[in-house]
Amino acid sequence: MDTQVFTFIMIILPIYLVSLLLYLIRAFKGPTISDSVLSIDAFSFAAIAVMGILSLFFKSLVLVSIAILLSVWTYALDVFVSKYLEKKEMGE
Amino acid sequence: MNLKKSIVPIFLAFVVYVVFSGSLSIYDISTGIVVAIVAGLLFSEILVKNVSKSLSLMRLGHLIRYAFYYFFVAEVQAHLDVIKRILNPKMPINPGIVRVPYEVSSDYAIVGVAGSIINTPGTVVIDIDEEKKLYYVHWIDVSTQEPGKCRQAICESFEKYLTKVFD
Amino acid sequence: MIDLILTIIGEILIAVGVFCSLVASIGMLRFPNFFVRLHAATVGSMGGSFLPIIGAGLIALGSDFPDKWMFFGGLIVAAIIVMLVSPAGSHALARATHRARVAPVEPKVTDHLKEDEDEKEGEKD
Amino acid sequence: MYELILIDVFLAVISTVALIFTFLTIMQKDLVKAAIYSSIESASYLLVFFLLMSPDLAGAYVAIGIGIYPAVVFFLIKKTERYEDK
Amino acid sequence: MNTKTVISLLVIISSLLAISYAIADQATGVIPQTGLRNLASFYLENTLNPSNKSYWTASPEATSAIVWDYRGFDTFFETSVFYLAIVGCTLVFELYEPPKSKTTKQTELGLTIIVKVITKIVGILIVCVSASIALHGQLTPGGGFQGGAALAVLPILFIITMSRFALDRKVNDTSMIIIRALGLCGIGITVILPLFLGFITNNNAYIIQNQMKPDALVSLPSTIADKMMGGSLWMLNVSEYIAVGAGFTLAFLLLSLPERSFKKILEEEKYATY
Repeated sequence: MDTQVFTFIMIILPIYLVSLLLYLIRAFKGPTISDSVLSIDAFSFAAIAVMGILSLFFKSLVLVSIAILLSVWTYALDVFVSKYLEKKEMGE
Repeated sequence: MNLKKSIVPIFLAFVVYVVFSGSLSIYDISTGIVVAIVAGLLFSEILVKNVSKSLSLMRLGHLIRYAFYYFFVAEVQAHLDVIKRILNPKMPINPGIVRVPYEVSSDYAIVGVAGSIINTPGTVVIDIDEEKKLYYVHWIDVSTQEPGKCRQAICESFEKYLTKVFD
Repeated sequence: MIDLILTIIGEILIAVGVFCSLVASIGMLRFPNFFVRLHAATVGSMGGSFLPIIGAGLIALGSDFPDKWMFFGGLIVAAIIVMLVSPAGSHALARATHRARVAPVEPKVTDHLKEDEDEKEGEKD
Repeated sequence: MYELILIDVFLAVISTVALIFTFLTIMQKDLVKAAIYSSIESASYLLVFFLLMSPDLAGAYVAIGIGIYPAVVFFLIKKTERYEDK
Repeated sequence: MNTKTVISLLVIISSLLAISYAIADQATGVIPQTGLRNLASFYLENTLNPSNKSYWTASPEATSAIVWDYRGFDTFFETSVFYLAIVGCTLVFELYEPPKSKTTKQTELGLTIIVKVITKIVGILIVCVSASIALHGQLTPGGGFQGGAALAVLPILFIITMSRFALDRKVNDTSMIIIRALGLCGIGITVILPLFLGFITNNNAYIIQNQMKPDALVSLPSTIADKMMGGSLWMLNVSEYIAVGAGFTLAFLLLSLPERSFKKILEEEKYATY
């Protein structure tokens, strides 16, 4: 990998860090539960992108599978909360 | 257990396994075949209802055409629109929930249209009424409240492509 | 040559993605209620996550990693799963929130869903 | 050199955020919010594990921390009460 | 701000400071140590050493090798703690009547059609991805537990989005107990297999032996087709994958029982005791 891609990643990563922090501010402030969960969603998807870019940086392909697991479990968290808010039994 | 039904799920599972593993060695292909047969037989009953539809190559071609339209036209326009609204200091939003009728009939087509609507920023399907054939869409810029015009603005272009694919 | 093109396309995709992600996070903070924030979250998931993942895959494909196909395949599957999962998640959350009347829909122009729900409850009583 | 400093800053910021959310989880009386804060903490620690390059740990942690633990908590809150001290 | 808040804040801050001091490079305490310890250097030298096969494990993934081969006995007991927890879960839920759904209409169960269909499509992808994680456990990070935990998202999503009554008749607690037992039997057989081979070939052998040792010449296959297989690592990973997936499915099937299936039994008990 040439140095140009390396410098590019170095410029990209701080911006992602800022965006992750802004998502977390909404997760903390969020007046309702749904707001917090929505911002966790956005946080996780941004984190998946960060993981993809970081595994380029580390040159280790093995870290990719975690990104898939993170996205699916985030979806599961959404579904839990929405089922909780729907006022039904969890198993029905 | 219908073997014809499970052709497409087995093929899909095999492709996903091989793409995820990323190599064509004998180990990957042999384990991939085993995993794909198990997964395909497990999921064939709930994934495939109409065998001849699932095996038609015409529909696959239409799906690829739709993908080009969706990613290069619809997504780009919607993203630019919402990004402008966010960065504008006055924040010109005009939100509301409107009724949008749809005319597709099969499950996959309904879900495909709804997924396309949600994945383009600016419109989110809040609820769906399958008996009256209505989506309830939260729209960031409600320019009209009449159902026919809403349909024209929000989902007609998706339906035009997706009826060819799934119906 | 083809490596260079792949790298440049990948970098463009990642740059667009990081811009979308930043804009989406600003939108999450600025927008007034939950239902409008859904649109900002969509920008974050499609533009801010789907594009850069594919971009990272293309950069890996254009480089000289030992197992670059594995890298590329894993990232493509991740991108497809993100594309499938994010609309379903936000739809489920929005429907539950509207049904439980947790978050206000203000400011709004109309709310046809609430009208129809009220009508249905009126029929039941 | 600059890369290492950047990774260190990333690590420091994310772990501080994780710490703040741990504190919020402990002090929160609303159990649903506590579960959500705890899953944010898990996501942040997942990034920390990722930056420290321990994929085995991260693979198990993402399932337990973000998925199964909040799931169990939600199942249990549904069967009991949402608020502490009532 | 009451005293409770202050105390917990103090505890958290002081523990953070202690940990960061201990991790930092400047710390001159007991934790950082220059040079490898003997055991660690033994692992590093011998895990994948084709030129000297006397203690190797035939797996390029050193973490899996240490967990399942060098430290297999520890892992065996750690795993059994997890299975005991699930046994306890089944015991707690022993006295319930098989519940019935209130409605037979599919649309009233679970969430909307959009979530249902997308969950089905994601389900088949998850099966492939988790199987790939488990089957490549001896080559890349991951392995049985990670793969099984990834598979566990599937039953949870299906229970919540489509309700536990819409699951196939094949997915119930009895069948899950059987599948989990099959996985455990796989682990047991893999553990005892070297003894059996040693008995047949008239050699010395150990329990949980993987590759041949200088005084025990039994070895499980080290390569399959064109990839490293790591002998017992592969079999243990697959068995663990099946057992963990079925175990989590069982636990969530029991947790998702509706409350009304218990109410009758609990009320009867109340009157019986008082």
